[in-house]
Amino acid sequence: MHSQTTCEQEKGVNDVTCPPTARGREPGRALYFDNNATTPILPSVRAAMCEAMETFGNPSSVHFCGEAAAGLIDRARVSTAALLRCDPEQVVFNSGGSEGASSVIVGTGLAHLRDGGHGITSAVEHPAVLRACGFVRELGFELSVLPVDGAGRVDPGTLQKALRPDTRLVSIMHANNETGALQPLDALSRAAREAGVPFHCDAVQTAGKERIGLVEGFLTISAHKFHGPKGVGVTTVRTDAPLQKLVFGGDQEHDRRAGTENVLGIVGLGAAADAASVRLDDPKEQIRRGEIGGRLRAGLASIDGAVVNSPAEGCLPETVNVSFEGLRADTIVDVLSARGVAASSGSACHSAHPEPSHVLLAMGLSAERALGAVRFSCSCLTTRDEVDEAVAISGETVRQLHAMWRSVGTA
Amino acid sequence: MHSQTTCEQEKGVNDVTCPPTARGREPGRALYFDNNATTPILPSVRAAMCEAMETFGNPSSVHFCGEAAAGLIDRARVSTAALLRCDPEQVVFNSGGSEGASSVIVGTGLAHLRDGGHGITSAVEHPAVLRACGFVRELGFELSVLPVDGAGRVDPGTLQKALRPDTRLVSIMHANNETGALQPLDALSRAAREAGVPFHCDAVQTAGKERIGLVEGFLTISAHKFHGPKGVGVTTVRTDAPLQKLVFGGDQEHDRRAGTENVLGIVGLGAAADAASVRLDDPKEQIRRGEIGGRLRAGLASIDGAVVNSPAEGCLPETVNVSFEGLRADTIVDVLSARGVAASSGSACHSAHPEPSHVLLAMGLSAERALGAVRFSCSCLTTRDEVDEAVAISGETVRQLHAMWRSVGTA
Amino acid sequence: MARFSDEIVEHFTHPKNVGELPEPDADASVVDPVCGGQVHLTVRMGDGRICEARFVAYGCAAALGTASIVAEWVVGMGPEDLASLDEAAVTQRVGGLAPGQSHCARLAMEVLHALADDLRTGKGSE
Amino acid sequence: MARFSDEIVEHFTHPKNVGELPEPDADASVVDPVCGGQVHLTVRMGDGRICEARFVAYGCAAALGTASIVAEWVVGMGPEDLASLDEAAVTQRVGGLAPGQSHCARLAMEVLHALADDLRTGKGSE
Ligand SMILES: Cc1ncc(COP(=O)(O)O)c(C=O)c1O
Ligand SMILES: Cc1ncc(COP(=O)(O)O)c(C=O)c1O
Repeated sequence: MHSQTTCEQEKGVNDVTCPPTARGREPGRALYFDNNATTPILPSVRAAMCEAMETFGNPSSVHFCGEAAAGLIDRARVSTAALLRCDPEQVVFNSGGSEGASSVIVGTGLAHLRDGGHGITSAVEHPAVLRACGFVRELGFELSVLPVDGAGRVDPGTLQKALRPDTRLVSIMHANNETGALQPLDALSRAAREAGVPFHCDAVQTAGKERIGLVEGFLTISAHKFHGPKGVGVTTVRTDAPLQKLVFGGDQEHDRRAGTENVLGIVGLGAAADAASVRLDDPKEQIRRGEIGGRLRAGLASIDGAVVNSPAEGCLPETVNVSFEGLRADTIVDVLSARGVAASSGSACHSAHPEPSHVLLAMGLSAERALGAVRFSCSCLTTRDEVDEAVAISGETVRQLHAMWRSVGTA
Repeated sequence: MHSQTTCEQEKGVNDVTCPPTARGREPGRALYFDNNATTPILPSVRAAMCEAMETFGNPSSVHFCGEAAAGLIDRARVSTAALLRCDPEQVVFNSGGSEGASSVIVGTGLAHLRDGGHGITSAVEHPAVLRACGFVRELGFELSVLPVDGAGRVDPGTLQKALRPDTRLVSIMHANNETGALQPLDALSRAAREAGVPFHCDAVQTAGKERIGLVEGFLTISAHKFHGPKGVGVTTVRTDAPLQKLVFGGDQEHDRRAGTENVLGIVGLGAAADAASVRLDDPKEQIRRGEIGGRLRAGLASIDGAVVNSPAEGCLPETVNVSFEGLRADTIVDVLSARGVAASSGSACHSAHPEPSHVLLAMGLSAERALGAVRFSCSCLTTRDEVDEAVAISGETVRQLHAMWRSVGTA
Repeated sequence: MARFSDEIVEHFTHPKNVGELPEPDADASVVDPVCGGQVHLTVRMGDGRICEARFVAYGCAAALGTASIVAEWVVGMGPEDLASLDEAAVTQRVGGLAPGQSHCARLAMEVLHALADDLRTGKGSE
Repeated sequence: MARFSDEIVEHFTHPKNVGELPEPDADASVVDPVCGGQVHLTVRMGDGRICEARFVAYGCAAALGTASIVAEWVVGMGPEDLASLDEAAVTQRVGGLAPGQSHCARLAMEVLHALADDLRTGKGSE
């Protein structure tokens, strides 16, 4: 194991530095509340990666340099398997959550190109899943997109009814990236298994935060969401359903994913998995994350006009999605950023035309409320003081924006 | 630019350490001659990556952390474009050469799933290209696999004859990974262009060693072959032919390849590209690589029973593929490895059943000669002394193996 | 380039002259139906020039910052000055706008021109 | 585990007893048609036991190392000792074999048994 340090010991070491654009805040005092987008790498991860830079062989090479590199990958595979409680042989390293989800979905489609069929997903999936499903639909498959309730959850009964004899795959996420809402994974995967249909779970947001129940099928995670590096992930394969390769070449990853391995990334993922396993086994850390998340949620909820969109139960405590009445989330996020608080709007708004989040709309929220939704997300590095400061700055920002706007409507 | 150091300055710093299994050699004295498999990262690459570990934001995030990470990618994109002499917008970062080649070939196939058609490749391609083509053929496409001459080269006239009105893609490599033989890239890509067919060039072995002629189409490189990290590469897109996405999700890479970017890997690739641009512009370095390669070639050729398979002209000087009469390459490679020399057998022999290289067979070599082929490959870090020592140890090893074997045939 | 100029950041984090002047000498209100931005400017005149201005605004951060800059900028100007300002002038004054933010310059220009009209027609505030 | 035991590495990098004894008291030759490995062992006897052995071999590095180890090992053995050795004994003596190398143990066992036969039939070298 790379990391025998507990999370407590690592805290503070990795303080995020605030660039000069984030005015009014001193360096080292940025308030990072966008951990669902990505997380800082832990010192133990950095150390493992820097050390691995000494070992440069190609893991496929039979000579001594190759053996050393292959050893690094083997170790990371064991660490990953320990985190996900699967066999090391079931771990397939890839380039991240998007590739993981796409490879299972597109791969399943391509494996059934001749006989066609049907796929099932939910209305609140990440674009990696939704767009891969959309592509497979273009190939001639039918697709059922299951609705969710007000908490963003799929009803297992609805899944049961949607399953057909020609269903090739069910792909439903574990924790939602925008709200933190957890799906009833056990019941959903059981329904698929009982119908004999492979199940894919996008667990990108859960890995490292919650123990994930055994999934009889495919499960995708991504290192950078739990303090590992970006651009590396894992799909576990616990099914006999053949996983059609999409990246061809050598017989790496037990002939399931070709290409010279991202050795440094995989080492980083392994170290992040080790640290995550320590956290998951640490009852104090589990209490702490609940407290931090609860404090953030309560603080944000107390701001004038705030209404929390993340469900109160069955939700990652780290994620608080909150709408501010009458305000635009993209504006709030930009102002917060300028004040050294990194948060994100539920919607991917790169343009002058922010679109309301498909997740919040699927939960039945109005477009206006969806456009006012800001996501704050913590990690194991987030402190109580940071929460309090971020809440204070958010409150101030919201009041100021209200002041700028107030009475225009009556002008 | 991360690296203003010349290659000379970096030399020696990055000495490869020889593990204890490589007996009879002191630490730091390993002789690494498998640079076509992978190369050590340069100190400038390592420094850039370690520095980038401080910047952890998601490049898609609009707040200050995201901007910092996006800036790192922008810089690497410019460095890459400078190396490949293309526009930064034409650079699509991905997870390496296998993904790059697979995405162009499989993507082209999927884009033509309804109207079908025909593809062209050569008999000496890397498995990434050959297997991706094989997969597309399974989807119902026709495939022409062009033969090569004794030097391993495709005749442009042969390509011209193979082109059809329904040809969707021509994929031919630049430098061969096993022999170093260079294809007549200009003539081949011109033939495709004149027929209006998109051309893909697997330039994984050329990038950083030779300037690559402008390709009107797709070009794939991989960072770890020119002193960057493993698991990151680039496909340049200089054509209007749509590149069908295979990894779905966000709109990263100008909506051509989804997934949170491998920021550290991309930074490493950019730093490696900077260093490569310096080398390519340095006439001294260009002379040096010819000398080192020539010395290696002459040294190996002088060993009893050796016959060089790499062509004398039109070949990367760094690569020397040589067969040893009556001996098995896999055995030679294992014995060399135990003596601290990392080389590779032309064939991918992980088992007790080594298979002769498809490249050497396509060049018309006998299976026996192909099974005796060992590949030695240098990089800009390889020194004259290392060449001399590796040649001496190889000669000794070959003599010893001959002694062990001699007269068994007559027993 | 950064998404926002230092000037714009300064103004949307510390907006100046927020509000509405009671019984202003002139005012102007514009809405950009495309981006959803809105700006309302109220001014008080002295000696034929603007001596005080207030704004309220709704929209993206760049639009808010631009509106705050504009409310500061107009002080000392007369109707002809206002009418002469175009998008380029606004863009320069705010320290540059990133791609996708040019609507902010248009919005500002429109409110400046509307204010000039309001001053020239002598209509004043209603 | 490493692909080769230290013992095997030592022997294939520094093979001992390479060659063929002239006019040996016994010899044995085996070929593994699957892996292509070949071993030829020649021995000289004294007092009913092997007092000198030489080998020549062709094949993978593990097979060569194993052959060299065997040529050293057999010294001091009689035909019954040779006949009693099985693949497990060879594998243990060479310090272990990686997956895919078990053919080396079989090859060695076969040459040992063939040598025992040659000694017992008293046929000796032809
Ligand atoms: C739920 C979910 N799935 C998939 C992804 C995609 O993962 P990656 O960014 O590693 O491609 C993300 C994050 O972006 C996510 O939050
Ligand atoms: C010619 C060629 N093409 C493609 C590849 C595959 O690249 P990567 O190892 O980055 O997947 C390689 C190297 O393995 C190669 O030598």
